[in-house]
Amino acid sequence: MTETQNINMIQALNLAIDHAMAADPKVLLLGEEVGDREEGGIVGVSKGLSTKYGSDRVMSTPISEQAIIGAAIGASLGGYRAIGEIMLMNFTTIAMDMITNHAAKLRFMSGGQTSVPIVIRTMTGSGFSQGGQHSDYLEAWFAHTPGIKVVAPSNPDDAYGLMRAAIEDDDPVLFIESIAGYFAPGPVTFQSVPIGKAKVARAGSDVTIVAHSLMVAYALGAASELEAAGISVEVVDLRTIAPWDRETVLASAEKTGRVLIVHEAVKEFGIGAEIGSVISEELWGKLKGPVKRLGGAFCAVPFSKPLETAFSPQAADIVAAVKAMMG
Amino acid sequence: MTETQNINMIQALNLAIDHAMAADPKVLLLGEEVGDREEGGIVGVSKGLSTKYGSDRVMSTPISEQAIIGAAIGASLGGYRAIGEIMLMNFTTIAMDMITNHAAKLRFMSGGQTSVPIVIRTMTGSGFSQGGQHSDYLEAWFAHTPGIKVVAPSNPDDAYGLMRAAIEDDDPVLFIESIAGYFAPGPVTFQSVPIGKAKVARAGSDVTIVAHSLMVAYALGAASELEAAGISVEVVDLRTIAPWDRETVLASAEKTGRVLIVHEAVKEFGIGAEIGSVISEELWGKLKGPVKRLGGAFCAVPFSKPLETAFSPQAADIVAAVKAMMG
Amino acid sequence: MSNYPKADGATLLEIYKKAALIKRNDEHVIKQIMSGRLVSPFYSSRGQEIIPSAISVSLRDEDYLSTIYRGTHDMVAKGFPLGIMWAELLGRVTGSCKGKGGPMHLTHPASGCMVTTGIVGSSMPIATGLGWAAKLDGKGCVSIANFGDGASNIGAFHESLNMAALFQLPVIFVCQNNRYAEHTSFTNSTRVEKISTRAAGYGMPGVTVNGNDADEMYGAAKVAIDRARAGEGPTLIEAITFRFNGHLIGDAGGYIPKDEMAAAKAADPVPALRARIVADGIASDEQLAALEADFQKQIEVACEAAFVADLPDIAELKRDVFAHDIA
Amino acid sequence: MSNYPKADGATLLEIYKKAALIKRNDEHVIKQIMSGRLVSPFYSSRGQEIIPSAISVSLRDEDYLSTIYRGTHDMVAKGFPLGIMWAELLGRVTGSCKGKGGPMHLTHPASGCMVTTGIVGSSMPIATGLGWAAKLDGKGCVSIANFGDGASNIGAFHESLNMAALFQLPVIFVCQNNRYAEHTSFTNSTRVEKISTRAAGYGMPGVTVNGNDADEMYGAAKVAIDRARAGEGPTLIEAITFRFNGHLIGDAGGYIPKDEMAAAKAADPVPALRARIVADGIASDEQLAALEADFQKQIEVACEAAFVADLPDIAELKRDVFAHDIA
Ligand SMILES: Cc1ncc(C[n+]2csc(CCOP(=O)(O)OP(=O)(O)O)c2C)c(N)n1
Ligand SMILES: Cc1ncc(C[n+]2csc(CCOP(=O)(O)OP(=O)(O)O)c2C)c(N)n1
Ligand SMILES: [Mg+2]
Ligand SMILES: [Mg+2]
Repeated sequence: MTETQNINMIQALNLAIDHAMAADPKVLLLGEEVGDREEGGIVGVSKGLSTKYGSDRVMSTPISEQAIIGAAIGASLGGYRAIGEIMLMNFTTIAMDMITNHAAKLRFMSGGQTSVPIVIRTMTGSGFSQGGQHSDYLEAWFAHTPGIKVVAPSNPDDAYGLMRAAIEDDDPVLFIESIAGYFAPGPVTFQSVPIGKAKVARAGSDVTIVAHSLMVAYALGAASELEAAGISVEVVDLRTIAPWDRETVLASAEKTGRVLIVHEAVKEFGIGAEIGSVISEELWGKLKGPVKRLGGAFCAVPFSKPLETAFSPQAADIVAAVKAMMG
Repeated sequence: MTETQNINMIQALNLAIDHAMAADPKVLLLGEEVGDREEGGIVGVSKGLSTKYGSDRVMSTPISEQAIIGAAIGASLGGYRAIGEIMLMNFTTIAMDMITNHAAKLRFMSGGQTSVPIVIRTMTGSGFSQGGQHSDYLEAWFAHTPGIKVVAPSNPDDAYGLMRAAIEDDDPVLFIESIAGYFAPGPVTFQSVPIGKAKVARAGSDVTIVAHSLMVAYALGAASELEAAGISVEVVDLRTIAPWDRETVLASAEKTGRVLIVHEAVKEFGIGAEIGSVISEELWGKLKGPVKRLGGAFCAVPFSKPLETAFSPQAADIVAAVKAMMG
Repeated sequence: MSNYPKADGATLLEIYKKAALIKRNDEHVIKQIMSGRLVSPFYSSRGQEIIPSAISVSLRDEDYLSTIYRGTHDMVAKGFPLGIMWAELLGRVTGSCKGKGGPMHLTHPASGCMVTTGIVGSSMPIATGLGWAAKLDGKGCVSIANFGDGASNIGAFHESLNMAALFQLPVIFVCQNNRYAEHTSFTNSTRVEKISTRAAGYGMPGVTVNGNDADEMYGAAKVAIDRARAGEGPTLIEAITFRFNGHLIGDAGGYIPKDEMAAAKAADPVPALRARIVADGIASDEQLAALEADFQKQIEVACEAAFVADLPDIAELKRDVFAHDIA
Repeated sequence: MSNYPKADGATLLEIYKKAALIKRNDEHVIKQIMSGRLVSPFYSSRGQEIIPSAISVSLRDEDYLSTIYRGTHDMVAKGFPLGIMWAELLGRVTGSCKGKGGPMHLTHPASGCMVTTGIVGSSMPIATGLGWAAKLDGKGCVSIANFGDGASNIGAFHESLNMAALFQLPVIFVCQNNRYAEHTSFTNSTRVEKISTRAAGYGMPGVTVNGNDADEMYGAAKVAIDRARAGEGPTLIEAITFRFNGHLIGDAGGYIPKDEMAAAKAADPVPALRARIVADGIASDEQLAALEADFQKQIEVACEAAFVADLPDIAELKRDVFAHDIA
């Protein structure tokens, strides 16, 4: 489409939505602050869009998360493809009924007569001293909900590609953005990235690390450090959390025989539990050791820096975990 | 306290709340229809309580789930112990912010200055032709949320005991009731049941079935059928889902070497994934086969009877799964 | 209300036809349940027939309807075919939703019946989005949001009305105030005497009318619909009515004072409109009797066809979860 | 507003003292951030000092306060000690929340500061529950719920005001209308001109006052607080004010018209009240200067003590999740 550009995730998302709105007049955007009058979004992802496509297609809303998602659902029932922004992931709690009882279920409950091709954009992540109500990764809740897909890009190229795919998808997609991952530039090829396909971000032979969103960068950092220590790590970037790519993950796990799953979300009952259970069951007798998991601490995200840093897995924790697995 | 009575779960819960309100004037109850003017709750769990303790302590509310849980939280910050009823588990989606961002986190975020000793009563379960928005088991969402405990009794005795313990607990407790489990009478000893302790509901040596709520009865039914087939099944009733009783579950799993986890909630990303992952990791090399899971189908709960029945695990499915494991 | 447009004879007859069909259809469902032939939850709308009948005569097929579990009256008035409605109520594969939705999720886009929800209040945010779609389409279509008195106390009401007013969306919010929300009387759910008072808080017109009076209901709806079609924004209509049966069939309604129920039934709006039509010479008793006999036949044909239709195949669990079947 | 009780000289002086302390404290926090000495989100309340100052002179320690991330003014006015506030803002173990809460979750029950939330609207349901507790206690205490203009459009507002009115709880809902919600202007969030208009929809009194005018704010608050103490129920007070800094320090507020900001700052309410107090001879310029110097000293002592205090130990991650430490 366009030639490769070196841009950050904010710019990549802005272009993905821009290109989608230009290509299809049915694509809409709504949420708090998304219009240019409000500076095009709290981090600027929608900058320029209301000016370009008009405030009927790009609506800055009141603080009303239930109505934001409800309006996106209704517009999609009316033949549109609405992107609804929930500023931070913790605020999806306000719209849980709309997301899980409605967006995810209307196709099934209507026997396939209606569909809800919406995208729910949201950002999250600890590390910004935002405390307990502004930092949670809650992907496990939605992955447990049949009828909605969940994606979480780790780099600008996937952010662009997954956003294009999410908008074109005929089912609701929860699109999780890492605040910490917004600013690092990377090459963007402007290709759609298929939902449901993981990516081997780094090939290796001793251990497989399964990660998504910001944790992929940490895993890659740990991998190069471990290489120096003579441990060859394969990093699988899930990209899509639900439905997750069993083939790619199982193939890598079978190849290395050792698996570490890493996510920033609280470890207990997180998505690593499902992926680990499937690996343990499918590869019974073929693993060299138990599947290991790293995740957020079992508490709310703390404000104070040392606690906040200790809350989420760091590259050093990944290195230590892998070394322990190698015994 | 009182001598053993043969009563059903509705009566057991009614007596547990009644005894707690009589013992402690700080215990309160609010929710839709809970007062006697509204017939004491949709299934009658709170019958007689507003008459006995007054409508200031037992408040029938408007349909306002956010305010119901918010009011329970506020009252508890003010020194009371409020039981807030969310009629059906799917309606917790309306109160997710109050439950997960507030009730579960205020103690931690306040550095232990405040606590939220509330109980959130809710009922659920498929099998009543209630369709996709009235039947979900969502315990996995809350188990993934640090700061709130989750219990789900399988019989009247545990219902009484866990309700007394939940009311006395200094932290928020989500209390999940199975609609299908309401009506079968059983002996109630009027003893408190400690939160966090599972129960070996049936001893066996070949396979361990881990279950909670209605699935315990199904597991016990399957166990007797399997006994006839010469397979000795141990059934562990979790009773508390978060924090779950690792010692009891791991001890049973190590003893039998084979584990089947059963829940009505959708299998994928359900609580069985966490329990299975911990068992596979902790008992590495000690199991005779992979941990298996049975759960609800990956779809909304369907209305039509044959579909609804096929959605959730039945005793026959448990029998088949265990036989396959022994195969 | 005298300044409302008056319904002419032909229109009154149309309204009566819809109301008579709804009434008989509702009674026939109840008959199947009472006879034990049908075992399913059913939320009767007996007593509320005039409201949707008087609204629908001003609607087109392309206008959108969002309603609730108690919504067969709204949908029959809008043109939902009886055959596929009955098949859905019986969970048959020939039902509008292939039996997957059931009474709480009846859907039929071709007649504009876009969504039926079982979650109190949730028809409103979605109807707001349908209004956005209608506005963008620019064809002068409108979106009708039906909900009850109890639903007017939940947060979704507030967010939806404010958003619809802010963006001047063509939405008509129809609060069918039948004086009870499950077991809770209207006066025990709020201190405000008229729900329509709340419209002023959103800068939108709000009126309270006798929903059982065809002239008043027709007039208020016509004014609101014309305003919406003309791009003049939303209206809140509170239609006072009464629910002749319990919350659902099986609920004896013991919480409703006997005289209150008796008075309501004595003022049954359907025979009242019939008498007036005959008295005004709009149609003769014989003509109406003929119509009614024909309606009865249509209903019985739809009912009997449903009873002999097939139940869905279990493979349906894997269909309509997403656009593509699950493996 | 002339029929409001007037504040006598001593009261006006008390109000000024609180406002002066709040203003200096806020400015000192900003100074630390600007100098790079403190890196943390901070939601300045400069410009809104008079509101809580004029309310708090009618409050007791035992009265409850619920506020939001932009709430240091409310809490300082209520008596939150500066030392532990600063330590919390800096994430120190000596902070009121041991550094776990931070600026968005400042809590100090001893001064009645029960909860500070980062979720828009969520102060209201909890404050409603605190009002229930106060009513049950029967000591004439009241519950103050602070929130912004943007928060008045979210569902929790609606449910809380309706419930508080229905049960006649002693809650004063204080909408601090500073004309902006993040980047969204008040007029772009709703069509209603006065949020207080909404009170009528709940059957509760509602007033709009100039929150920057000590007399008006004091009078409106006194009337509402007296009503609540007397058991006459809740009141909605909309206090018109302005936010002198961006949404949080670092936000340049480019979305605010220059002249609008200039006019607001020209009418800075704190120096205005000071001038009046001197003009009316309530206190001399010297007396006030002495007080201000003392405040400045207190603030600097609190600030410096915080900077040298310890950060929390990582073991804190396992504390305060539940009443008992996590193993
Ligand atoms: C969010 C939510 N809370 C509670 C319920 C349970 N419930 C179903 S219908 C109902 C009463 C609704 O009353 P109203 O809005 O007046 O509608 P009506 O049934 O009278 O038509 C309640 C409380 C629900 N379905 N959804
Ligand atoms: C439910 C929810 N949605 C969105 C946000 C993000 N957010 C934080 S503050 C804010 C603006 C609130 O404005 P207002 O209520 O007027 O209070 P103010 O900041 O002006 O004091 C928004 C949208 C949030 N914290 N919570
Ligand atoms: Mg009603
Ligand atoms: Mg504001």
